[in-house]
Amino acid sequence: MAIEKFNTICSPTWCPGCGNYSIWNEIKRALDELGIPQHKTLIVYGIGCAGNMYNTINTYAWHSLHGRSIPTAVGAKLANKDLTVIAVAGDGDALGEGMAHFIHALRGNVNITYLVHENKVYGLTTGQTAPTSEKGFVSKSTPEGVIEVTTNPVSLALAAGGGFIARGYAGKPQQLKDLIKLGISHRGFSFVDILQPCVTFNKINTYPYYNERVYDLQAEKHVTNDWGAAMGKAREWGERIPTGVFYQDKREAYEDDLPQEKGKPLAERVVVKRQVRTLYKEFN
Amino acid sequence: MAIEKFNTICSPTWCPGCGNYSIWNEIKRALDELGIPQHKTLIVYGIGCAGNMYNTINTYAWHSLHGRSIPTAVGAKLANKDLTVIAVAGDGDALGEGMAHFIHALRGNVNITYLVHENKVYGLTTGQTAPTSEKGFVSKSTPEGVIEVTTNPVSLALAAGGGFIARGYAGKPQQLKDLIKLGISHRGFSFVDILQPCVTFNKINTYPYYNERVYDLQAEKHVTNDWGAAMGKAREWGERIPTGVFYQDKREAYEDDLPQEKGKPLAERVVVKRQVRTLYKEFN
Amino acid sequence: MQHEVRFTWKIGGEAGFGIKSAGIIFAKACMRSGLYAFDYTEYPSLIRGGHNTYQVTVGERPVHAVHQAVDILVALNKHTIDQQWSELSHGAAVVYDEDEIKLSAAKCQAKNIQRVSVPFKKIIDEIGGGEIMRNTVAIGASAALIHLPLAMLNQIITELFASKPDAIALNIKALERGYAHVKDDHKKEGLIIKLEPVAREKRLYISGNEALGIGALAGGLDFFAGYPMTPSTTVLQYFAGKAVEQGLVFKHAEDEISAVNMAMGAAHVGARAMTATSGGGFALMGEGLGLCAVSETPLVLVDVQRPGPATGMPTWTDQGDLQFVLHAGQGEFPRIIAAPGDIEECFTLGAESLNWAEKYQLPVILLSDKFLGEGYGTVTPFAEDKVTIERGKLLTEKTIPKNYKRYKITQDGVSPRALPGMKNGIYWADSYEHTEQGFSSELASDRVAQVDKRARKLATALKELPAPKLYGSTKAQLILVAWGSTKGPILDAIELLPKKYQGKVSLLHFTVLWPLDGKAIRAQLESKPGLLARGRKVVLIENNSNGQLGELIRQESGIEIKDKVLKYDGRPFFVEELVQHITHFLQ
Amino acid sequence: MQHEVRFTWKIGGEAGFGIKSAGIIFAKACMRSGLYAFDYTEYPSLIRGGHNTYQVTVGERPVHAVHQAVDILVALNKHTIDQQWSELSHGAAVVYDEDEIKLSAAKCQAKNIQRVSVPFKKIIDEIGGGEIMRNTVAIGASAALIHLPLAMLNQIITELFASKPDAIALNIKALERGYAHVKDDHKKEGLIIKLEPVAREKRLYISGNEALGIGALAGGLDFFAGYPMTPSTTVLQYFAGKAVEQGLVFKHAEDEISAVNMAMGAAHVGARAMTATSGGGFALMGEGLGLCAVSETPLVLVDVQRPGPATGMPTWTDQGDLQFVLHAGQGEFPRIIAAPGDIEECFTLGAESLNWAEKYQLPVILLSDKFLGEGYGTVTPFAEDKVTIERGKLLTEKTIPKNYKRYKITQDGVSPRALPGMKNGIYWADSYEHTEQGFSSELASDRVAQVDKRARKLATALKELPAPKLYGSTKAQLILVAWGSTKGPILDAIELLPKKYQGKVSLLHFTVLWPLDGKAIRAQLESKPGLLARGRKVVLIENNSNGQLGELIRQESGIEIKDKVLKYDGRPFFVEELVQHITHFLQ
Ligand SMILES: Cc1ncc(C[n+]2csc(CCOP(=O)(O)OP(=O)(O)O)c2C)c(N)n1
Ligand SMILES: Cc1ncc(C[n+]2csc(CCOP(=O)(O)OP(=O)(O)O)c2C)c(N)n1
Ligand code: SF4
Ligand code: SF4
Ligand SMILES: [Mg+2]
Ligand SMILES: [Mg+2]
Repeated sequence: MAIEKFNTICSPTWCPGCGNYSIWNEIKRALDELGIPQHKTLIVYGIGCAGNMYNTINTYAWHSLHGRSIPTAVGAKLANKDLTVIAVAGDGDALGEGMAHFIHALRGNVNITYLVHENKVYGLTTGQTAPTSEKGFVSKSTPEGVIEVTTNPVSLALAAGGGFIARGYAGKPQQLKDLIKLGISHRGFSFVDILQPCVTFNKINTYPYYNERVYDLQAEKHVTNDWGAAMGKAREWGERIPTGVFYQDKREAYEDDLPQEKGKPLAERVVVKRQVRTLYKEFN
Repeated sequence: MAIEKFNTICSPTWCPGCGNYSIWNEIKRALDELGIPQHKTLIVYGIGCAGNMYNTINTYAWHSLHGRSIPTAVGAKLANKDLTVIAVAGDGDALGEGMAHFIHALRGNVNITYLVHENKVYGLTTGQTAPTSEKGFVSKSTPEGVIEVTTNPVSLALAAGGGFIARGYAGKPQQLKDLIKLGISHRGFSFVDILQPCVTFNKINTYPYYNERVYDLQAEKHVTNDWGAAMGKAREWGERIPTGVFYQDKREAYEDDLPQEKGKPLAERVVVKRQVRTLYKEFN
Repeated sequence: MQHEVRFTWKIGGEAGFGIKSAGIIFAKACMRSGLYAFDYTEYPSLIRGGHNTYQVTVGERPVHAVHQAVDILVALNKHTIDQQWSELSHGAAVVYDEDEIKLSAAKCQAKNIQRVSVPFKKIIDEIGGGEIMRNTVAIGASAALIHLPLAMLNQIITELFASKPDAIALNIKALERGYAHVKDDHKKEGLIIKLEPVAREKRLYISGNEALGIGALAGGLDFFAGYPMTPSTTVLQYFAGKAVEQGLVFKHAEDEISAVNMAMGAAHVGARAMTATSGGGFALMGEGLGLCAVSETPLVLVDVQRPGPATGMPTWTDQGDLQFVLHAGQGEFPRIIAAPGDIEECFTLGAESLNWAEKYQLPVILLSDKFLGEGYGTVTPFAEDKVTIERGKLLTEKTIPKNYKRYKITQDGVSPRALPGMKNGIYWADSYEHTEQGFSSELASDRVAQVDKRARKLATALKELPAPKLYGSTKAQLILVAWGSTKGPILDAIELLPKKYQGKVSLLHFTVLWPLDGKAIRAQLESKPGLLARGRKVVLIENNSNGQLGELIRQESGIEIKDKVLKYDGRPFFVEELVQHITHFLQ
Repeated sequence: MQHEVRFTWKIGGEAGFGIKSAGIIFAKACMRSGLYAFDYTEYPSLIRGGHNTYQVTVGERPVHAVHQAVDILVALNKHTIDQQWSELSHGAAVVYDEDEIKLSAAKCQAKNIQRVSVPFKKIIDEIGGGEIMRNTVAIGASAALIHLPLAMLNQIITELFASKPDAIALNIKALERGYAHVKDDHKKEGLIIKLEPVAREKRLYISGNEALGIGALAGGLDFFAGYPMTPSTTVLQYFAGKAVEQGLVFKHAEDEISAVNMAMGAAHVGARAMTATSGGGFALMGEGLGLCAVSETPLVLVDVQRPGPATGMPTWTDQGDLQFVLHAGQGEFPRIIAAPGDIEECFTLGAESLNWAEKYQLPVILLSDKFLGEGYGTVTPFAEDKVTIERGKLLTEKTIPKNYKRYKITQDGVSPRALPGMKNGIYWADSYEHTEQGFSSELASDRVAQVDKRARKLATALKELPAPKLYGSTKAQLILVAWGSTKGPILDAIELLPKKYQGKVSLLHFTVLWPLDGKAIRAQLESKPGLLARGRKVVLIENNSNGQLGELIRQESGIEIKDKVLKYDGRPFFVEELVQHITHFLQ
């Protein structure tokens, strides 16, 4: 298959059955189908099981700090707008340590794609609660069950001003791939929340759990330009769990508003000494 | 007046006409009317013009780090639930540097009150954009105007799971005082967004600007237990700007769920050596 | 192998197959049989798939070090044999399944390796229970090899699965099958252990992190906030698990910045508070650390080190954070840094650090590391009686003086402390520089007075804190200088030196890393003032690449320790390599 | 007062009344008249209400220091007279409004103070324009006192308000009224300045922060991300204002953690990138700093210091962050630290640091402070011609070798660098320890090889970075040791020493603070190896309380500098106190 060119000498190390395998495959397929050259792609990974995908995709890669994939991705994109920049994060990464960056990236709208592996647990640190854990979830850091209200990344993203908001599921690879492609193609910050069973530490939100519940918004003719409708769907979680595109707007990406981004990408311009004499005037 | 007992040897240092004066007064009035003893009150201040209130209120006080008033307030409350704990922050403080804590405090629901002085600018650092600045706002850090979408703290608070969400205005002191009192009386995390004209660095969102636009939700019979209605009102900003209580729920405060919080406050128990022999069992 | 029994048992396989839990059962069985066990795990920062090993060194006398030479190797997969082959001691036994792994007699000849094939696969297929049961079979087989009574293992299994009778039955079956398979076919003379079973409650098999947790509980900890980070996570989890039962509040915070500020908030109102993390999380606490110092709030921060920078090697060990935690946070302010040398000191410091924090009203940083924090060893129950609760100059409502000033300038640098909630104690706790009352001040006089006052605390503390401790003779030919977790391995290595070197080596071990007394250090290292080590060698041993204690010693005392043994490959010091290094310096 | 003209003019009033802008107009007028001006502001961390002062020392020769003795004091309120009285030099003039402030002849007698009353209130009431016009009236009056031509001031006002004709007219009226009021009544003999007007473009009146900004622009800066923090904010604002015009991308990030990671992202793909903050923001960048080093990303981080810890004294000065930035970030990794000594060096380092970052592929930290960063001084246009662009081992698509390995082990520690977007250059930039290709690795051999490789960069850099510079004779009787922003004040103080001491004092000034060459330092401070300062004194001067450079010098060279002049009250060194200290050590 064509996607083999995206493999590296490293094999994934996730638990057998982990939802990350599917996400890994669909990212590669999406990139392949979009025909983006590997060397024009930069993937920024967070720290966690999700982020451990780092070694296994053959594009430029940056393994960031826990919680900090977004700012690095934003900086890279602003400095080289010709790159396709994707950030891959866990839900602890994205919504625990990295919450502030998430909210601000949504308002900033730099043209990158954010894939958040929502397994509702801290996988790599072997099973503490994530902000997405359901109320009452028993974990190593919440042995009496989670007290806090569950973080809903989709409704947060809407409230923060996100311009492309979707949800995929590791158990629906075809749709997931399409959502990733749509996200990458969206001009602006795109957010894809990905339901990802953690077979080792989350015995609640399993494949069967999701298989019984997920449905496709697009199959139900959800309109994606109605914020209120999107928020209504965003808050649905229980018997039925919506997947697909919740919301998409048409506003310009951040960098489209910067005159200095016109022309060649910053990083591809030859660095030359600037003549700064003209800057002296205000100081004379 | 009775509120003079809340004054200290320090006078406020805000610019003449600054909205902070009114907020300062209404905080003191609210405390006074609620009859909370000064020594049973701890106010945690952020860093900014808002936070500079620190020296001028005669209750226990903690001047925190920029952005970090919430966690300190939460820690203090969990350790001494008998204290009335209030956090006072600027909007840069609360929604820039401190965004993550805000979102997580809303879900956590520890019983403190958060007063955010929304002046839509960084005052103390002399006039850069705040997350709340309106699109196009020209400031020292955005000389070409703000590109990002404006952060709406009220809709974010709703999406994050807040249980008491209100908005006051420095220009309506009576209502502001009532909202602060309601917030303090609410059992759980209460958030009061306070519109505060910065007469020095914000020439857009001035007293006249707000005077023309604000209205009282309660005067218009807004029901406060309807999340959808609250979100609808939260998104209103323009010709008309709603103030008052947007939303209030009845869920338990975080600490109500902790058996170890029953009885005396943690910090008032006599610290004694614990007998740890019983803990050895799992290691024998 | 010495005259006494001391051997190393190691099990290796794929990550995620419960190797460690199995190892602990084996270790506990040895412990209850009267022996001492000390373990070591190597596992990658992955959940599955990587190579995992767990080893226990078992001895008649206490063990505090990792041994490189393996005497019994349980290989759950071929990779283990390949990877660990070079570690096998002469005459070692390899337990494996010849149905799955080929191990030729020829290969074994050179080192006289004893092959012990156990049909793991066949057994688990027969009894059911899945891959994870291999471990149990392997333990049964291992027990047989050293004639460890099966009953002891059965007992431990029974306790462990108390709530799951099915699991007990299954595991006991697996144990028995493994045991039976080996018993008659093999024995391993040198390793047969002398059994002197001890009462269960007389010994603990415990990690440094857990010991620290128990210590802090003994010391009256009220509040803990943290964010998970390997290898500190088990500290956090220990408190999470005990919170309700022990009446402390535990909070999994949204990040480390929040954690340190929450803990400070709790400490401010009077709770005994702590946070724990590894270097990366600590890097986010620097500003809070300074706030803690300037607001004079008592707080304990634990850094369980791993190799950095950045994400580094999350599941490996290092002592690379000393200078970092000493200088974390902008500006200049006092702090105490202490590093436990072994599991017992984890307990002691877990309790005592809370006293120091309150007595001097400043942040106390405990520096542990993966090796010490996650490693299990055998100890006798901790010195609980020695734990005291000292709250320093804490006021009560009744003792608050008129015109109370929280930041009063005092001789010893410590000012009497009221707590929010107390009548007549109202004060302002400021992150700005401030007056004695706590109002923000930019006066030169206030600034200088407060900086000096805060600095004086360290002079005060220096008089009371434990000085570096010399293990061995002051006249030794070779003085090793080390800090924190290397203590156990170094002392074990000194013990294992050939007879002719016995008594010739001492260890100067630093538990308190800051404040340091440069003059006292000179006195301990110099034979005559100004004359370093006449006829005597001083060698620095650190688990980092810069020799950071060496840097500090030179900075504070002027003494340069030129001979250094630095290890920074993520592994702790193995006792054999220490013996070699020490021998080298003695020759 | 020396033979040549040098005087200090100071204006004081309430915060928020545009005192500083007024002062700058006055300073520029002096500058264009052929003099050198150097300013100093004291303002509280408040927007209004606090006490604000602005002072300029003006001289025929360049000035680099704050003078404590004030020769002309403009008091806009009574508080200024009270507060600044002790600073007045003998025979100083006080400009004030006797309608508002009482100043008795008796009070003035002792110091022979010249009272110059100007009816500020009356004038502004008459001409309109509000409180802020007092400043302009005051400048007019001050100009008259020293016979500075009114035309020069009018010219500057006209340029300044180019877009606001009304403001020009009003201000000129205010100037004239102030000038006229004084002209005939008073003069101040000693201060009458010799005018040798210079062409406008020959001199700049500029702050260190702005000079650094211009330097970085000259050096090809492409990307800046930051978060405002006094006293670094003007660096950020400088770039914000120039972004579109100069074609760089500027981002006001949501916090400092984001800022450093954004800048790293930009640097990673090949942009020249920078971030700037003060200590508190830097404390949030420690983890990023380590990531920068381990991923070998070229980045410049600026810390404009203020007194810490925590919020500290935001608008005051300090050199307390040296050890902090040297050790910020968990684990051990290389970094370069440099501190500009004056405004010219702000420019030079602003450009050169970008080269160092790329040549050695590591973080470069520039340590400035409030005194240098926010202080304005007169300089000649910067040495633009000397600026070079050196990108080190940067590859192009064509030069990428087959089987390219980003983290190849090299002799000098630096490995050829491809950029994302380049064909055949794909690599993995890891925050974990890694292989030469950049895949995560936990092998002991990879770890050691990469740690050693990274460490070698500093050895490489040490050969090329500027060594500490000796100002004055190598044989001087007294050697002052200092770093960063104290250079100007110390050199000015040496110049101002009584004649008998001329030539007896040298300054050993450190611009590069890390890496340090202990041996070279010994060579510079010792007269004979091992013999420190025979017949010669060495004195450490630092704007902090611990003498941090002294700590590092002892750590690296073993030399203990016992004599120290440490100032940590938030104020910079005043030239008079330095003269006094130096004289003391010479006696
Ligand atoms: C600053 C910092 N804090 C904590 C950690 C430890 N850590 C590594 S991964 C992780 C969380 C993993 O959870 P998540 O982000 O949900 O990813 P998952 O493993 O579930 O895919 C944590 C807390 C770290 N590496 N850095
Ligand atoms: C970590 C850190 N970053 C930056 C600052 C500088 N700083 C002080 S106040 C402030 C922002 C003030 O704006 P806001 O919070 O909106 O308060 P306001 O002054 O408008 O009331 C900033 C950025 C700081 N003190 N600490
Ligand atoms: S722990 Fe969970 S998320 Fe991590 S690899 Fe295993 S199944 Fe996947
Ligand atoms: S700057 Fe703005 S917010 Fe700050 S004191 Fe002045 S008016 Fe108030
Ligand atoms: Mg997760
Ligand atoms: Mg604000």
